[in-house]
This record gives sequence, C-alpha cells and structure tokens, in this order.
Amino acid sequence: MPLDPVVLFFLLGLGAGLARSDLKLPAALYESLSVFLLIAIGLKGGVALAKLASPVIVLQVGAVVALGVALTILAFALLRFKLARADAASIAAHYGSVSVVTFAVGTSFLARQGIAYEPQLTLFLAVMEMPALIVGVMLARVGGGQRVAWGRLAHEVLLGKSVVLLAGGLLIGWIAGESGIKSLSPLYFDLFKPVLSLFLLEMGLITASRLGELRRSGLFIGAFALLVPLLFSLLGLGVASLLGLSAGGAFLLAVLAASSSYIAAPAAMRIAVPEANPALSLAASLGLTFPFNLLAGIPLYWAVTCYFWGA
Amino acid sequence: MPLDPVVLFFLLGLGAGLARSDLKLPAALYESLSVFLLIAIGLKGGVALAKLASPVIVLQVGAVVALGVALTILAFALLRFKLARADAASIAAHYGSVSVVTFAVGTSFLARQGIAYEPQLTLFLAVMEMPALIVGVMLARVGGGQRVAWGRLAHEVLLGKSVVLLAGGLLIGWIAGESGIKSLSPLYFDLFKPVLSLFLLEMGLITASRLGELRRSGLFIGAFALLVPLLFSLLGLGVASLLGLSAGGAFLLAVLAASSSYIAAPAAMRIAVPEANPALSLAASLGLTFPFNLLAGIPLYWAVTCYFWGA
Amino acid sequence: MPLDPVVLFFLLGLGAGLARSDLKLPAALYESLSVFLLIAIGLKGGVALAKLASPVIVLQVGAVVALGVALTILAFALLRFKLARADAASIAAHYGSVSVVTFAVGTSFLARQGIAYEPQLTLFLAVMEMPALIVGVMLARVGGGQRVAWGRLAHEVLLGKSVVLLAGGLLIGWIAGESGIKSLSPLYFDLFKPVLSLFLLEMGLITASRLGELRRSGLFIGAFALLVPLLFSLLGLGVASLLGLSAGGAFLLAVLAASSSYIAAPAAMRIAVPEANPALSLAASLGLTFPFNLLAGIPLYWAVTCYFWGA
Amino acid sequence: MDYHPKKLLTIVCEAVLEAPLTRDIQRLGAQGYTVIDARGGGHYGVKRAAWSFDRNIRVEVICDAEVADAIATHVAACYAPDYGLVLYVGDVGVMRPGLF
Amino acid sequence: MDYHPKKLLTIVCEAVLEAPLTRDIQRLGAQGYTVIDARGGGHYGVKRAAWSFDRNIRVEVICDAEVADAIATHVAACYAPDYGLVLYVGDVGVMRPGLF
Amino acid sequence: MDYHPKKLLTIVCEAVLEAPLTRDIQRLGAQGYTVIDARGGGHYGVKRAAWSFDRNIRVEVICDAEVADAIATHVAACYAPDYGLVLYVGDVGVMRPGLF
Ligand SMILES: Nc1ncnc2c1ncn2[C@@H]1O[C@H](COP(=O)(O)O)[C@@H](O)[C@H]1O
Ligand SMILES: Nc1ncnc2c1ncn2[C@@H]1O[C@H](COP(=O)(O)O)[C@@H](O)[C@H]1O
Ligand SMILES: Nc1ncnc2c1ncn2[C@@H]1O[C@H](COP(=O)(O)O)[C@@H](O)[C@H]1O
Ligand code: NA
Ligand code: NA
Ligand code: NA
Repeated sequence: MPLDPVVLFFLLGLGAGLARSDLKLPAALYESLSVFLLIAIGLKGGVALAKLASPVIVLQVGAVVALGVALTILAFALLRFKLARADAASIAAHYGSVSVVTFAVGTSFLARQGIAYEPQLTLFLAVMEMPALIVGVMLARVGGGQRVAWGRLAHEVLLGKSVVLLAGGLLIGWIAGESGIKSLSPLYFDLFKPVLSLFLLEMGLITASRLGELRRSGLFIGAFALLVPLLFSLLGLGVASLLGLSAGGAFLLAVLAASSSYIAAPAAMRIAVPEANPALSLAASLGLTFPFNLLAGIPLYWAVTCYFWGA
Repeated sequence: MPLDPVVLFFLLGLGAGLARSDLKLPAALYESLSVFLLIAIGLKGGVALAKLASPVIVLQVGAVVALGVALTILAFALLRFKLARADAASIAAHYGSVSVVTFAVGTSFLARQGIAYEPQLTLFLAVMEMPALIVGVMLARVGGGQRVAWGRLAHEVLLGKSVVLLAGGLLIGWIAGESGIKSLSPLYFDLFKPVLSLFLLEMGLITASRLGELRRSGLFIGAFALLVPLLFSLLGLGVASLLGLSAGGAFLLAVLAASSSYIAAPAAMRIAVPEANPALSLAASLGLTFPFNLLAGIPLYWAVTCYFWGA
Repeated sequence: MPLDPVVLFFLLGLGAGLARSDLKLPAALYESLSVFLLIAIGLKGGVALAKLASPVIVLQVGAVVALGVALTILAFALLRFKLARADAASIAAHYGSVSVVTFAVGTSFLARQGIAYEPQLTLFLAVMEMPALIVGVMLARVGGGQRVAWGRLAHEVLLGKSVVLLAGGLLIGWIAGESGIKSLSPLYFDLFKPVLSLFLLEMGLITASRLGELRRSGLFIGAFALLVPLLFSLLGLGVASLLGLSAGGAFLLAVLAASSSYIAAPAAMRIAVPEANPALSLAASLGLTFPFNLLAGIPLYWAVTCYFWGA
Repeated sequence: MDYHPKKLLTIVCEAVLEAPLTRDIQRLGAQGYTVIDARGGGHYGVKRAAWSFDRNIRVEVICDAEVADAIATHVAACYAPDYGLVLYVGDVGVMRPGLF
Repeated sequence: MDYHPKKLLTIVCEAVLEAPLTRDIQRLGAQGYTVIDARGGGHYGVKRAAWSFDRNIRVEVICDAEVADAIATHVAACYAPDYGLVLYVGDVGVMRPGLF
Repeated sequence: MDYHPKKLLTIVCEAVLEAPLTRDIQRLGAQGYTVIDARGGGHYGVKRAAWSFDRNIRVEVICDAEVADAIATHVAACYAPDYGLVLYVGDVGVMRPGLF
C-alpha cells in the first residue's frame, strides 16, 4: 500500500525544516489545529460509545491505565542504567504517556483499509495520557527531600487542555449521539484527515528543529527512542489480547503504547521535575520516536497484529 | 427535544473555565471565527433577500430600529433606579443592541426543527446593533458638560467590524444570488454550525472568566440581567406581530430584543463613556444574559411564540 | 457574466479599508489562508500532472522561465527611463515574478465557465516566481561595487515559503495521485474558492492601506503599473501560442505574465536591494496592478485569448 | 559611541485605547511610537488576552523630556481617571538625536 | 512633571513559567505585572515561538526596590538553577507612586 | 541584592531584518537576545502588523558597553541608511554577570 498522503505532509515539513526553509506556520494555527483534532477524536469516540458501550469497558479502562503505569516504570528502569533519576523519570513519563497525533495517524491508517476498531480506543487514549505523568513525578521524587505540590499537579494533569477537549468531545458525542452530531460532521469528520495533513506539516517542521539536539543527547537515548516503541507495542498487543480486542483495536492499543507524549508530558515535567533536561526528552520523543512511529512503526505494528490476529 | 450540541460546547467551555482548566483558544482563532460567522450570516440573509425582498421591508427596518431605541431607553429608565447615569447608560446600550451569536444559536434552533423565517431578519440583526450605542451615549451625556466626538463615534459605530461584515455579506449575497454564492457554500453554509460550536466553546471559557465579577456587581444587576431579556422578548414579539412576521421570524425578533451585545457595545462604550465601569456591563451581558438566553431563553421564547402564533 | 463573488469580497475589503473601518483580520489568519492556498494549488496541479504529464513539459518549463527573465529585463529597461537603478531593478523583479492569488482568481474564472487548462500551468506558477528575483538582484548590482551574498539569496529564493509549499503540494499530489488525495479533497478542493474569498477580503484591506502611497509615487509608476500588465499579458499569450497551449492554458499564462509578486519579491528585494524604496514597488504591485488584474485584467485577457484562440 | 540622552516613556493600558492614544502621542510632538500586545494584572483584575476586550497594549515612545512631560500630563488628565493604566519614564541614549 | 523613582524589573524566561511566576510576583508584594510573548536565543538554544513549548515570555514589574530585591532573590533561588532565564533591573519614574 | 551594571540595547525595525540582525548581534559578542513582534509608526509611515510585510520587531540585548557599542556602530553603518529603525541604549543591573 502506498504511503498515506498525510505522512507525505510530515515529510514535506521535515524536509523544509532540515533544508532551513523560512516556512513557518503561525503558532495560532498550530494551536487551533490541535484543538480541532482533540475535539474531533473525542466526538467520534463518543458517538461510537453511545452506540456500543458495554459495562466491560470499565474493566478495560482499568487494565489500560495499569498498562500506562507499567510502561512508565519499565522505561524508568531501563533509563536508570545511564541517566540521573530526574532525567530518567521525565523521559519515562513521556513514553508511558501517549501521542494524540500518532493515534490519529493510526486511525487514518485503519480507515484507508476499511478496518474497524472498538469505540473505547478513544477513551483509552484519553485515560492513558495522565497516569504516566503522575508516576513520572513520583519516580523523580521517591526518597527525595523536595516536596511536590501534588494538588496542583493533579489539577494541571487532569484539567490540561488535551484531557478536557478529548473527554469533553467524548461526552458531547455520547450525549448528542449520531443524529445529534450530524450537523457538525462537515467540520469534525469530513475535514479530519486534511486538517491532520496540515498539522503533520507543522509537526515535520518542529521535528526538524529538534533533530539537531539529537547529536548532543548521545547514543543511549537514540537507541532507547527507537527500540522501546517496538517493545512497548508488543506489550500493548499483549494487553489487547487479554482484553479480547479486535485486530483494529489491538493495533491502536499497540500504537498508543509505542507512542510517546510531546505536548502534555513536556509541559507537566518542566514544572514538576524542573531539574530534568527538557532537550533530552524532546529530542527522543519528538525527534526520533514520533517520526519513527509515523514512518516505520505504524505499518510494522499492523503487520505484527495481522500475524497474531490472523487478520 | 434534546439540547442542541452547539450548546453542549458552550457548557464544556463554561465547565472548563470554572474548573480553572488551562484550556485557552488562541485569540486569533476567536477573531477568525467571529469574522466567519458575521460573513456567513450576512451572505445567507443576502441570498434570501435577493429572492424575497419586498418594499415593505423598508418600513419594517424603521420599526425595528425604533424598537432598539425604545429598548435602550427603557433599560436606562430601569437601571437609573440604582445606578449612576454613566453606568445605566452604558448597560442600557448593551441591552438595546444585539448579540450576533445568540441570533446564530436562534437560527440553529429553528433549523433543527425545519422552521423557516423571513430573510430580512438578518437585516434586522445588522441594523439593530448600532442605534442603541448612539442612544446610550446620548443618555450618558444629556445635560452633561462633557463634549462627545459625535463624528468619530458615528464613524466607529457605523464602520465597526460587525456592521461592515454583516452588511457586506448581505450585499454580496444579494448581488451574487443563490447561484453565484453556490461555490462558496461549502464553507459559509455547510460549516456554519460546527464553526458555531467551536465559537461557543470559546464563549463558554470567556463567560466563566466573567462570572467571578458577578459577585461584586450585586443583586440588582443580577436580577436585571435575568428579567429584562424576558420582558424584551415579549416586546420583540409584540413588534413582530405588528409587522406580520411568521412564527420563525417573530421568534428571532424576540431573540434579538432579548439578547445583549458583548462585542460592539463594550468597545464603543469604553471609548465614548469611559467613566462607566466595564466590569459591570460585561458581567451582566456576558456573564448572565448570554448564557441565560442560550440555555433557557431560546426554548422559552419559542414556547411563547408557539403559544401566540399557534405554530 | 456577472462578477465572480470572490471579487466582491475584494471590493468589500477595499471599501472597508478606504472608509477607514476598524475591520482587521488577524495576521495569523492571513498567513494560514496563504499556506492553505499554496498547498491547495500545488496539490491540484500535482494530481493533474500525475495523469497527464508528458516529456514536452520540460521544454515548456524552460520557455516559461525564459519568459520570466525576459519580462524582468524588459520591465527594468522601461523603468530606467525615470528611476534609479536600484528602484528599477526592484520593481522589475516584482513584475517579472508572479502573484499566486491573481493566478487563483484566474483559475476560479475558468472554473466558473467550465474551461479546462493544462496541469503544468501550476508548475509554471511555481517556477516563474523565483528567476525574476535573481535577475532583479543582478540588474541592481551590475557594475556596482557592492557584493551580493548569492548563496544566501539563492537559498532564500529557492526555499522561500511559497516555493516550498507549491512545489511540495505538486509533489504530494503527483505521488499520491487522484485516489490518494481523495480523502484530502473536502478541505483543499471543496473549500478552495470560499477560502479564496476570505483571503481576498484581507487583500482588499491591505490594498486600501497601500493606495495612500500611490499619490507620492508619481504618474510614471502609475502608468507603468496599469500598462505593463497589458503588454506582458500579450507576451504571455505569444509564448503560450508557441508552446501550443489550449485557450485555458494560454489565458493563465497571460495572467501569470501580467501579474506581479507582492509576497516573495518584496521580502527578497528588501534584503538583497535594501537601497530600493519598498513603498514604490508595493504601491505599484499591490496598490494598482493587483486590483487592476482582478477587476479588469482577467476578463480582458480572456477576451483577447478568445479572439486569438477562437474559443 | 556617542549617545544623546532622551526619555523612554512607556504606557501599559487597555487595547481599546490604541487608536486615541497613538493619535494623541503624535499630536503632542512625538516623532514615532511602538506598540506591543500584552497581558497582565493589576488593580483592575487580570487581562488574559483571550479575546478582544481582555487585552492590554504596551506603547513605547522615545522623545525629549518636554514631550514626555506633555504626554504624561495628558495621559494623567484624560485617561488615568477612567482606565486601568500604568505609565513610567526612563533614561536612554540614542545615536541620531534628530530623529526623535 | 514630578516622577517618583521606582524599579523596573524584567524577566525573560520559558513560557511554561507564566502561571507560577506571576503568582510569586504578586505574593512577594508587587501590585501588578505585564506579560508579553517573546522569542529569543541564549545559552540554551533558540526559542522560535513556533509551538507551545518553544516560546518565551517577558514579564515586567514596576515596584519598590525592596520588592524588586525580593523577587530577584526568589527567582535566583527557585527558577534560575533549572530554567533558562534572564533577569534585569532598571530605574524608572512613575507619576502615581501609590499604585506600585 | 547586588546588581552588576550592563547595557540594555533595544532595536525596533522591520521584521524582515530578524534573521540577519540576530545573526550579527551574536557575531558581535552578545550572549543572547530577545525578540518581540511589534507595530508602530515613525518617519516611514505606519506599520499595522496586518500582514507579513507590514510588521516590526523589537530586539533586546543585554550586554557589556563594548558589545553594545559594536552592535550600535554596525547597525548605524549597515542598516540605518536603508531601513526604518530606532536604536537606543539604557542602563540595567543583572544578577549573574557571567551570563552576558
Ligand atoms: N506594578 C506593575 N508592573 C507592571 N505592570 C503593571 C503593574 N501594575 C499594572 N500593570 C499593567 O497595567 C495594566 C493595568 O493595570 P491596573 O490599572 O492596575 O489594572 C495591568 O493589566 C498590567 O498589564
Ligand atoms: N544577553 C541577552 N539579552 C537579551 N535576552 C537574552 C539574553 N540572553 C538570554 N536572553 C533571553 O533569555 C532566554 C533564555 O536565555 P538562556 O537561559 O541563556 O537560554 C533566551 O531565549 C532569550 O530570550
Ligand atoms: N520616537 C519613537 N519612539 C518609539 N518608537 C519609534 C519611534 N520612532 C520610530 N519608532 C519605531 O521604529 C519604527 C521605524 O521607525 P521609522 O524609521 O521612523 O519609520 C516605527 O514603526 C516604530 O515602531
Ligand atoms: Na506510550
Ligand atoms: Na437587545
Ligand atoms: Na509577471
């Protein structure tokens, strides 16, 4: 199957950035597009949930949260071989959390092939963003003398932009249902993919601006950023099989596990673990893991899913 | 009938704002969406007018302007019981003028039920915005020694953003007609409602930031902001019946009368009546009347309209 | 045929600007819309090229580049009658280069009448933007003692925003082909014309802000800005006939020749030929030639094309 | 380098004052001004710059002491009573004194 | 015109510090503050302001010398070790000293 | 609190100069710079910041007097003749002098 055109937009941005083009999208456009994507993903999930929700989802959400926590601790353990506690904890939080855009590209990948997935995957996306951030801060502070403003942290994490928009979209989609949402679909559904393409153009530019810092961050981080997604995607598939997800759902859970946060996590860690070096985590998460997942990971995870699910 | 999903977006923004989420839409998005809404409303009205205009509209416009003036003076008289002249005049100008977004939600309310309305309602929206502002300044300055730069005020009011875009849209819609506008409809018509939903998300956030000031503004203002829309909607229905409007048109005129400005009026009053306290008028208009109309007023005015019009 | 509604939006902006309305679109919206237009034009051309490309296009591109160079030199020769070398060279670069928006209005003009054009016209647009800028700088520096940072200039010109987005769009459209691009068409194709209308509203406002400087720039510049497009459109038609283009393609090449840059050229000239007065070139290119082409030039060039092509 | 002493006058105020204030500043003798969008907090609450009416501007004028005094006096009389605003004056050196 | 001497304290730092920093500034006695979006370069690389995490802010506080010292000391202790930031203090004159 | 004296050099100019100017500033010895979008008016008309070519920037550099002089001299020679710009220098105190 040829490359998804939205990925071509990412490559265009990456190329323009690396060639030091003066192309720069306005910051307000970037923020507006991310608001749009979050609402659209939420709405879609909410509408699907309204039709298909079953009580078993509550259990599944618990399992998925546990997966996020486990991934964070695992990443931390791996990173501690080489890095100081604060840096290891901060990077672990990025990798235990998820990337909304990688998820969106994953759904686009499925849509191109007409493969369905369980509606609760959107819910999983929403609930997996936060726990890793709290675990990351705990790992950084264990045994440390420094006090953490847990209340403020919880507030920031739970009421951060992406959680509010994802959860809000889910709720609105759920309440309004398919017929209620219909009048909104020309924007949130029909334009989803082209808007994603614009967003990925910008992501390419941003990724290019982070690649320079990779050289300074060393081989260990580089290997971590490329190998851990592979490992985590397998763990995601394992949990998916325990939960009895379909091939499409299992693939998306693998994508979630393999993806790393580059919006919520950097902001939360910068405030809660300020002594960690943000250049390190961004170089790994945004400079390597994000493009790797987009270009190689997504087709790979799908191949593995097909192998196991026999799809 | 279930809640319009666009109103759910308002509630999402309101909730996020009250919970002090860090959700914040870029200011450029807010301004872009408002430009869009004004043009779209204007175009739609213009296309309809091109098909249906009759000379009687000139008379109707006169009556509607008179209604706006009367509402301003009435509001001023009520407010003078408790407030200083400048504050009373400034708030009166807000309530004699109209809210474009409330009107838009009103049209969305009708559209959901497949109810038509006269095209000139859009024209009424455009002409009702200004007179109240001029009357408000006159009320503030009657007998006062301070000189008013009437020329500059008229210029600002007549060439303000919303009048230019509404009137410009009307004119373009009128000139181009339905067939000419067709190629523009995928943006201005098909996306109207979902864009309105995004705008209302932002309005919810803004409203939440104004609610805090309500406590300081006192009971009198609170009662005014909740009761006057009821009274004014009835006066709007009265004029609608004199003008022989259909149920849909009458309902929208009631919405216009009941709605209060929170864009054009604050800006104009701040310059022309600087001694009035802007926190007072915004708390009333944006913090109370706007959400009241959205959540309770619109269904209520429609129920009353049905009662009288037998629809 | 009645005026294209997108042109009405231009007139609305122009009128609002001249009447000193406070209407102002956010700068981020302007920049976002221009990004959109460039990508959309590129994608459309790329998809068409993927279907229809023939090796003869390489030759045509060469001819079109030569046309751009020739127009720049010709404009320079005319301007040197009255202007200093730097000013003449800078303005010549504007007129040898092209205006993306004028091209877009030209394609909209053809679309309204259902007239096709060769896909390589988009390619011509992309390649005609740059050569004039380099020639302009050479003309300014011939015999001059000042050194030019050619490497940096070439970089800026070749990797400027519009070239990257147009060429990137072409490439993506070419690679993905019609079926691959389909999922993106609700944004880039269906919304092209209405987005162009918003953009032209802004262009009207900007043009109005430049008209004031026309008075100071003198009669010679005024005559140049209105007559040279006529001349250049004929030269464009001449080359089009040599290349064997259809009526639609010939018309668009005439539009390209007659149009003048107001984005890439001002930025490049300001850095590379700083002693040239930017007010002069913008007054001509943006204040006169752009509106002239929009309002009178495009129908005129089409009439002439029909006369010669017998369409 | 030889710098000539000038005053740098800065005003932070509601965005709605941009047009009248810059008009007044030029009328009172300033040769130019620079405006920047700002947000902030003070005695009259917080301006988050989230929408048009919730925004500050920061206006900067380089000028002679007399012009600075004229502007400050005018602002104190005409705007300070009714608008939340802050005005302060500092000393700077410029290279081409004729420009200001 | 009679100006009263005050300190103008300016901090340029990562945008992520806006909320905690403005909270601290007010807690330490400042009556107000002004924030502006900025980009820039320094020892920790370039901030292009292209996306949320790549942005600086420039915070300005007019206050008494003691308050300026308190803020500077607090910033030096709590933020300077971990965040790329710049802090500087200058002298200005204000008209209504009671406001600051 | 102990402040070390430095110069604060500010340049307001056309946005198109951002890349070359910040390059030059660092080449001439400054350790950093801060850029802010601005609009304004002066001898060469009004910049409304409505579109890309109609925008100013305001560049701020904290540095030693010699670096400030070098930048000012360079700007006066290379940019002032052809570009509408304003440059001024003031005195500020910083806490960590080694950073500048
Ligand atoms: N002490 C201060 N330092 C810096 N800026 C201030 C100060 N006080 C007020 N401001 C700015 O001036 C605006 C109006 O102040 P106020 O009138 O006190 O509400 C605020 O929104 C701030 O942007
Ligand atoms: N010498 C300087 N002059 C002006 N601004 C500076 C200077 N150094 C740093 N900055 C600003 O402070 C931010 C953080 O600086 P740094 O910690 O050196 O990376 C930079 O992004 C600049 O905006
Ligand atoms: N006296 C002044 N005070 C503050 N800013 C100024 C002054 N003069 C000019 N400027 C700024 O510098 C830019 C260029 O000035 P000019 O070269 O005079 O057109 C203007 O757009 C303003 O932003
Ligand atoms: Na993950
Ligand atoms: Na009203
Ligand atoms: Na041309």
